[in-house]
Parts: sequence; C-alpha cells; structure tokens
Amino acid sequence: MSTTEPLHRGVEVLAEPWDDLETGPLGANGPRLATAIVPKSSIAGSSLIAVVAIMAFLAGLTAGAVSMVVSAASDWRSDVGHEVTIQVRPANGRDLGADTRKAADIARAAADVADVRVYTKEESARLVEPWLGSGLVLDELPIPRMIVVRLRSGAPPDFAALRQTLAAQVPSATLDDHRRWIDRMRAMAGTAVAVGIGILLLVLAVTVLSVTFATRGAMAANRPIVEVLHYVGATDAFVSGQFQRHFLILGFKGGVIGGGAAIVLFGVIQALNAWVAGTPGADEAEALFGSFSLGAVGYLAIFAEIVLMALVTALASRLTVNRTLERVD
Amino acid sequence: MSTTEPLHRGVEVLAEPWDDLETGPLGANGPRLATAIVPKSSIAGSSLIAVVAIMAFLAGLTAGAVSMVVSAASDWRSDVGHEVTIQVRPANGRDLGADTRKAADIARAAADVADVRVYTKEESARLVEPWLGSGLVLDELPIPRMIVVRLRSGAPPDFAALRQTLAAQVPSATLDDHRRWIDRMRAMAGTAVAVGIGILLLVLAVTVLSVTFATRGAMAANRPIVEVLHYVGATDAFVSGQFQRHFLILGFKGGVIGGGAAIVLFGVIQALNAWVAGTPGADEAEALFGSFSLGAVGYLAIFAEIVLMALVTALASRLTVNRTLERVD
Amino acid sequence: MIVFENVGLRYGLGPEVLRDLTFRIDGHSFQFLTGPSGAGKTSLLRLLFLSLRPTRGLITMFDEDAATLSKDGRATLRRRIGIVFQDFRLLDHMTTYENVALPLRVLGREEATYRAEVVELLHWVGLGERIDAFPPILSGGEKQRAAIARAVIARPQLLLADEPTGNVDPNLGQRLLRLFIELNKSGTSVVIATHDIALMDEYDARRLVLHEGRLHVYD
Amino acid sequence: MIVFENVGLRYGLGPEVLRDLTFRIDGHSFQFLTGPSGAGKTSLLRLLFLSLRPTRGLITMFDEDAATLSKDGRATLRRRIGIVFQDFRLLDHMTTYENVALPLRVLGREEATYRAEVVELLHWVGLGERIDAFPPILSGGEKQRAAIARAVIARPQLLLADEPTGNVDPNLGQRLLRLFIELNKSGTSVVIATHDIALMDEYDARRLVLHEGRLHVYD
Ligand SMILES: Nc1ncnc2c1ncn2[C@@H]1O[C@H](COP(=O)(O)OP(=O)(O)OP(=O)(O)O)[C@@H](O)[C@H]1O
Ligand SMILES: Nc1ncnc2c1ncn2[C@@H]1O[C@H](COP(=O)(O)OP(=O)(O)OP(=O)(O)O)[C@@H](O)[C@H]1O
Ligand SMILES: [Mg+2]
Ligand SMILES: [Mg+2]
Repeated sequence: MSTTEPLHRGVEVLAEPWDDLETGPLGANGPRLATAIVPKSSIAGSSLIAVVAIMAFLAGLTAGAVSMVVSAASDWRSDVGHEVTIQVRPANGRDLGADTRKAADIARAAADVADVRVYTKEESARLVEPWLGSGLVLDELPIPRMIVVRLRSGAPPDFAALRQTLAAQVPSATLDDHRRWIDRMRAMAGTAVAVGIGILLLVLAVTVLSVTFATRGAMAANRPIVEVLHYVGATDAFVSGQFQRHFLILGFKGGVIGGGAAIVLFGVIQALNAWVAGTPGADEAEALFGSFSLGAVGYLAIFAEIVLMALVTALASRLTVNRTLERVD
Repeated sequence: MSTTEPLHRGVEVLAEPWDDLETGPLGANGPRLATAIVPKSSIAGSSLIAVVAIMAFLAGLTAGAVSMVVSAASDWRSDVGHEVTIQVRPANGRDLGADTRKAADIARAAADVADVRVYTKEESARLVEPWLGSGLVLDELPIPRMIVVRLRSGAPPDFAALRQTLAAQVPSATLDDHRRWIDRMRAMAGTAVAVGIGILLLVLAVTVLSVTFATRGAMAANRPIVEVLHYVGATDAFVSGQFQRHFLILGFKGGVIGGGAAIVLFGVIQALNAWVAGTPGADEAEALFGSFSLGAVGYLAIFAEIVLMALVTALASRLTVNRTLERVD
Repeated sequence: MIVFENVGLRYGLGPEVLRDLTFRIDGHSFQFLTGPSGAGKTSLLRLLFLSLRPTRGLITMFDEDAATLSKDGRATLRRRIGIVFQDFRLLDHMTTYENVALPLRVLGREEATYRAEVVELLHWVGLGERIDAFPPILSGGEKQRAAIARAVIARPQLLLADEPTGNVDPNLGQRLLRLFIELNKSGTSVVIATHDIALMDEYDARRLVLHEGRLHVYD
Repeated sequence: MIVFENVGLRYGLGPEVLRDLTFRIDGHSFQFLTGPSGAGKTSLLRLLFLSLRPTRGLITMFDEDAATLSKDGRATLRRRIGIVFQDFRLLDHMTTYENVALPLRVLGREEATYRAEVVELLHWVGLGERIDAFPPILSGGEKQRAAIARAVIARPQLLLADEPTGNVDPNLGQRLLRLFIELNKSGTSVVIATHDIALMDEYDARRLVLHEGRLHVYD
C-alpha cells in the first residue's frame, strides 16, 4: 500500500447504518481549519490583559510624572544657571550709583559673560515692593541695586575669581550664583527619578509575577491539550511555541491599553489645563501638579514601556512554559 | 428494603476477581473528606489576588496621599486662618510709631481678637532682611511695621468693619487677612480630593472588571463541576455558595496584601524621613512630597478600603456567578 | 411514572434526532434501551433527566409537566433520579469516596450518617481499595463503577444508565447488572442504554430500540 | 520490533500492577490484549507508548532502549505510533476534522496535502456528516471513531487501541476491526486491548492475557 492510497481501500464496502449519512453535504464552508491549538479563551487572557494594562498604565504615569519633574527642574536650572545676580547695597559714605557701575564693569570684564544688565532704581524698587509696599518715595529709601549677569552657555565662569575681585573693589556688592537653588533642584529631580525607578521596578515585579501565575494557570488549564500534543508526537519546542504566541500578543495588548490610557490621560489633563488656564483654580493646580506638559521624552518613555511590558510578559511566560514542560510528560 | 439496609444485600456474593481486594486496608486515614467542591486552584486565584492587591495598594496610596494633602492644607489653614496681619507703612508727614500704636489699639478693640502683638522695629526689619540684606542701619530705613492679630477660634471677625476703621483712622495701615492664601489652600485641597476620588473610582472600576473576568473564567473552568452539581440535584443557591466563599476570601486577601503594603510603605517612608531629617536631602524631599505623616484618618481610610475591596470582589463575583448560572443548565 | 407524548428532538438546525416518541416508563419497571451508535440513546436519556428540552411534544415526569418546571424544581426532581453517564463525569479533584458521596452531600446530609453506607457500596462494586484514589488514576472500568455507585447511592426512584458496562469485562458486567436488578426489585425504575447484546440476553426485560429516530418497544 | 524483558510497574507505593513481563511484538503482527477490569491493560499500553516508565526491566522499541531516550527522542518515536485512548482524549475546541488532522499538523505538513485524505477517512468511519462538529456534541461512538481516525491517519508502524469498540454496536465494531486488519496487512503492528469476547472471536489472532499482574501469551 503506497502512502497516498487510502488505507481502507482494501475493505469491501459494507452496508452500514451510516452509509446514507455520507451523501449528506459537507459543512457549509468545508472543514474548519487553523483553529489555534491552544485556545485563546483558556489562558485567562482578559484578566491577564487587565493586569498588564494596569501595570503599563502605572508605569506610564510614573514615567510621565518623572519626566515632567525632571524636565521642569532642568528648565528651571538652565534658566537660573545661566544667570547670576550681583546685589549692590547702599553703604555709609559710598556712592551707590558709582558702586553699581563699577561692579557692572567688573562683571563685563569677566570671561564667559554674555550680557550685563543693570536694573534701574525703579526696577530694583519694584523687586522689593511686595515687602515694603508700593507708593514709597524712592529717593528716601536706600534700596539695593541689582545687576543681572547673563552667562554664555558652556562651562560656568570662574565665580570664585569674580567674587574676589568684587569683594576687593566694591565691598558693598555680593554675588549670588543661585548655587543653593540649583543644588536643591538637582536633589529634587534626583529624588523624583529614584522614586520613579523604584515604582517602575515594583510595577515590573508585579507584572512578572502576575504573568507567571497566569501562564502557570494557563498551562494547568491546558494540561490535556499539552498531553495530547505530546501524544501525537509534538516536541517541547512546538508546544511552547503555541503558548508563546498568545502571551506575546497578550502582553502587547495590555501594554498598549495601559500605556495608551496613560498617554490619553496626560493629553486630557494637558488639554484641561490649557482650557482652565487663567481661571482661579489653575495656578493652584499648577502649584500642586506642575505644568502638566509631557515632552517628547515622556511620550517616548511611555512607548518604551509598552514594548517593555510585552517583552516582559513574553519572557516570563516563556520561562514558565519551559519550566512546566520539563516537568510534564 | 428499608432505606438503611444496603441495597446490594440481596445479591449473593459472587467469587469475583476483586473479592480479595476487599480485605485490603482502607486508606491510611480512612476516606478523605470535605474537599472543597470548587477547587481553590481552579479559580485563577493567585492572579486575581494579585490584581486585587495591586488595586488595593493603589487605592491605599491614593487615600494616604489625599489625606496627607488635606490634613497639611487644613493645618496650614487653621494656623494662618487664626491670624491676620496689619502692615503700617511709613508715610510722609506721619509718625510711624504713633500710627502703629493706634492701629494696634483699633485691632484690640475689635471683636473676637485674642491677642495683638506689635513687632519691634528690629523684628520688622528682620522680615525684610532677605531682600535688603542684613547690616542695614535701621534708622535710615523707613521699614513698615508689622502687627500680628491672633483671633479667637470660631467665627472669623468682621474684617470689613475693621478694615474700614483702619482706613479711616490710620490710612497708612493695610489689613492682610491671608484670604488669598487660604482660598488657594482650599482650592488645592479640593483639587487633591477630587483627583483622589477620581483615582479611587478608576481603581474600583478596574477591580470590578478584573473580578468579573476572573469569576467568569472560574465559572467556565469549572463548568464540568457546575454541571455535575446540577446533575446530582444541587440548586443554584448551593452552587453559587460554593463559588462565593472563595471569592470573598480572595478579595479580602488581596485587599489585606495591597492595603498592608500601602501602610507598610507609608510607615517605611515616615521612618526613613525621620532618619534623614536634618540631612541636606530631607528638605528637598519634604518640599517635593510633603511631610509624609499619615494621620489616623489616613490609616482608617486604608482599612476601609481593604474592606471595600473584599466586598466589591465578593459582590462582583456573586453577580457574575448568578448571571452565569441563569444561562447554564 | 414517566410519559412521553409525540416527543421530537433536534439539535440546533440539524435533522430531527428523535421523532414522535410516545411511550411510558412505569414505576418498578426495567428496560434496556438500544440502537446503533448515534441513534439517540444518550439524547433520550438526557430528555428523561431533564438536561435537555424536547423541541416538541410533552414529557410528564412524576406527574409534573417537565416543560413548566422551574430550575429549582428540576433540581428537586433530579434528586429522585440517579444517572450513569457514558463518559462518567466524575469530579477529578475529589476522591472516589467523595464522588460517590456527592449526591448525599448536596442533599445536606451529615457525613457521619452515610459514611459506612458509601464505603460498603464501594467495596461491593470492587473499589474497596480505591476509596481514596482520584478519578484520573482509576482504570476505565473502575471509573465506570464509581459512576454507577454515585448513581445508586441515594436510592433513586429512577435509574438511568448509559452504556454502564462498556468498560468492564463480562463477569463484572453481570455483577453490575445484578446490582441494577436488585435496585429494581426494591422499587426503582431502571433504564439501561447499551450496545451489549450479551448483557441484554442475561436478563429478560422490556427493550426500547431506537432506529432512525423512532422508538420501537418490545415488551 | 518491541521487546519487553522482565518489566515491572508499580504506581507510587502501591502494589506491582505489572510483574515480570517478558514478550515481544513483531513487525506486521496483530494481537489482542485482554484481562479483567483493573488488570493493567491500559498501563501496559502506556508503557508501549512511552508515556509511563517501568519501575524495573528493559523495554526496547524500534531497536532503541526506551529508558535512554531524550524527551524529543520520545516525541519522534511517537510519530511512528498511533494510539486510541480508552477515554478518547479529543481536543474539545477543535472540530472532528482538526482533531483527526492534528498528528499531520504536528508533523508540519501543509493542510492542502492531507485534506482529502482526512475527509475520506472520516467518511469511511461514518463521521462524514460530523466533520465540522466539536467533540462535546458527538455521541460516545462518534467520539470513539474520531479517536480511531486520529490514531491511524498518519499510518503508524505500531497501532495501540484501548477498548476501541466499547462504545459502538457490534456491526460497527466489526467494521472498525476490519480497518485495523487492513492497516495490519499494510505493515502496521496492531495491539488491541479489549473486553469484547465477541470481537476477539471475529478474528483469529495472538492473544495477550493479563491476569494478576502477569502476562500469558496465546499464539
Ligand atoms: N449537543 C449536541 N449538539 C448537536 N448534535 C448532537 C449533540 N449531542 C448529540 N448530537 C448528535 O445527535 C446524534 C445522537 O447522539 P446520541 O449521543 O444521542 O447517540 P447515542 O445513541 O448515544 O450514540 P452512542 O451509542 O454512540 O453513544 C449524534 O449524531 C450526535 O452527533
Ligand atoms: N496513575 C495511576 N496511579 C495509580 N494507580 C493507577 C494509575 N493508573 C492506573 N492505576 C491503577 O492500576 C491498576 C491498573 O489500571 P489500568 O488502567 O491499567 O487497568 P485496565 O486493565 O486498563 O482496566 P480497565 O479494563 O478497567 O480499563 C488499576 O487498579 C488502577 O487503579
Ligand atoms: Mg451515547
Ligand atoms: Mg483500561
């Protein structure tokens, strides 16, 4: 008997009860094909997608918030870091105007200085207005004068030398390089990033755990299928491939849903923020939550996390499937 | 045949292959009993617990954060709300000292005022020091004088009347009742509560969804058991009772794990905070995240949420079980 | 006890599997149900067990119209029926003992009141050594006997058995048949669906033969 | 082709189910395996199928020591064996057609190359009308025939069938027996575990009888 000849050819046809059935039509579409060997519904898919989505959402929120804090801090730092101020205080027996001009000249002579601007008396007064009240007679008040020194970007100039020169020539002037504020902002941004990374690690851990549980559950639920596959001669690679596919898709779906929700949320908040801008609540909200603008980096981070979620899901399930298969025969 | 007489009594004993087996010992402990009718392992328990725990954790964090913001804001508000300040500015042709005394007297005469304190010249100067620099010769500077008016708790006094009297008698004095700051804080706390409630609703929705999915999955996985139960005469109430039990426990476990984790996290942060207090990073962190102290209300809220999670889980599963049973026969 | 009048059954849009069935099953009666594979024996048993509704016709069980029964009514009625499924339907996570005791547990009876009875019945069907075994490790014939034990443990008024001797040797088959006969003598109506001609020759009873959807009764 | 030498099997700490089995199954041979319920027929078939390891003794299959085979080696070897399980083991989420075609799919064959063959075999076992049906709605006999079709579709070198006619009527049983005989004539070794004395009387073949853990061979 050749391999293409049906094996029952040799059996004479018997009149059997089902013989008449054979004349019946095939299923309307012919035999059904290509059903997934591991049924989708059996892998607790929706609840796993929910977990992955939640985790991706959380990861997205965290990444967005961190990127907002970091970018706000660095904006502020670069604004402030590119300026130093010199304050010239009125002192007995000294000419405030002359002192101010002299200090400005010293600043102008320093390396890396882009621009020096001397605040007028009025401008200087306006700076202290909140504390002294307006409507003061300026001449009577010995208000300190401000000089704003804009620096060229790049390496910061040698503040120590400048400070020394100023101290020698204009004792009533003090240089403020905002070092304390910049350090503060840096520490703050660093803390935010650390907290963010902590939360991300937590989120990833929970994701891996959930996926591992779900995979194990799916393997257990599909134990009969795994067995039958082995019985008809499937190798472990074939079997695990059947599961793999589902979990990669599943993780990706969860990631897209969760990450997408995070992106949408940021978008909505940003839109709302633009909409209420100028209303009384807006600055309070801004004070509380920052400026709500998620830059390209934030969006990129969220996208990266979607991919990460899918990969983590696939990897966790692959490990679990392989470990389970080793124990099954 | 009576109902207690074994039904096979009447059959004569045949010599059958297994007759010798009957002399064998019973299982070491006699028959096993009281296996749960719905097996615990079949309801994707661990991944559902994970979901519920994550949700409870989130809910706990949110409740904690909101309660921290609200209590900080109300602390601040009650501190600030119990004080108003009167600023008396130097003006041409007026005696600052006399004006200050007069303003203080007016304040003292007002209703509901507990205490009036007039800042000395030096104290007043110290307030503006950050902006004018120290080492000023005070006499030369027409620094405004501050009067702090502490109010009795209860209804705020009639600021409008006080302000009017002041304007009439001491035109150089202005009353600051911090209204703007208080409103700000109130708006901020309100926003925090609203955002918190929003997140809680989201979390609850996700929980209900996940539990519904998981219950449905469990019902599907246990379809054969449900069928057999029906076949041996079990009512729907009996069957759903078997599932109910698991899900209530499961939701409670998830809630305790997640809520507990949130409480532990707050505890750890608080401890860390106490530990690093005074170190350079601490005030930045505090500036960023608030004081990290979760009051009794916060802990209560988290406990309430644990219970809520368990109830929501049980309820969602009960609904799903009943709906599924209606469709099964 | 049970009356079928012009009962017809089709699955979905398929052909009518059972056509114009009109017959009665009396109390205390004993009958074999037979017919070729796919003739509808299992389907007929499911109609008798109320786990399937006829597409037409009237079924009266224990003097009640089966169509009007509520779900809980059906549950109550099933407590008077024992059934042995062709594919056993044992619960894999429970021991043989627990599987057999399940109907009593569902009835709310205390374990102490039925324990001895269950153990004795298990010994009698030759499962004395397998009391604590879980169904997945039982042999085919052992599962079948456990399923039979579960069906008879609550002394039902009606026993439905689908191919109850398909997985046991002829000796054991005879012994199980004796169990059914004994049960019948104590008042239970018995319906046994089987292909086993040797088994039917063992005991002279009424025969219901399904052929091409119709039922032929040989008293 | 297959050689058992002093093979013994026990489950866990239980008694030895099979003892000192020494026999061979030649290429082209045909044998019935029989014995009372619980004698170990299914267990012996599982040993032959390598889904169980003996607790002692040596099994040589297709000239390889079964104990030294890797997992993938076992998988490859199983592609040369067809098996019909006593409880069928069809996949409920796949149609009859897909279940039967599964061994070919696992072999990586293109659907177009085997489709006609599968459909023809299904018609031949009387499932021509049930090609698109899912196992849960098949009758007991229909499931059994689907399981048989799956076992033979890849023309295995060894066919193991556990009680393959337990759920079909005698006519159909004979027809299925003819299928096995035909397969045997084309070169397959066949082992059929059965209780059905009538079936064994149909065809004069070697008989392996299990009794109290020992195998008695009647050539
Ligand atoms: N749930 C169902 N949906 C659709 N068709 C079904 C369903 N159950 C059974 N059938 C079909 O109805 C017919 C009768 O099935 P049934 O199980 O009653 O036969 P049977 O007499 O018990 O056969 P066997 O002896 O093989 O067990 C078969 O063709 C079967 O495929
Ligand atoms: N996985 C297992 N673990 C423990 N005991 C088992 C296991 N499988 C089978 N047994 C026991 O081994 C004995 C032989 O079982 P087996 O299934 O081989 O019998 P069989 O001859 O096929 O019986 P039947 O004719 O009833 O199908 C039985 O007592 C059975 O309970
Ligand atoms: Mg049937
Ligand atoms: Mg067997």
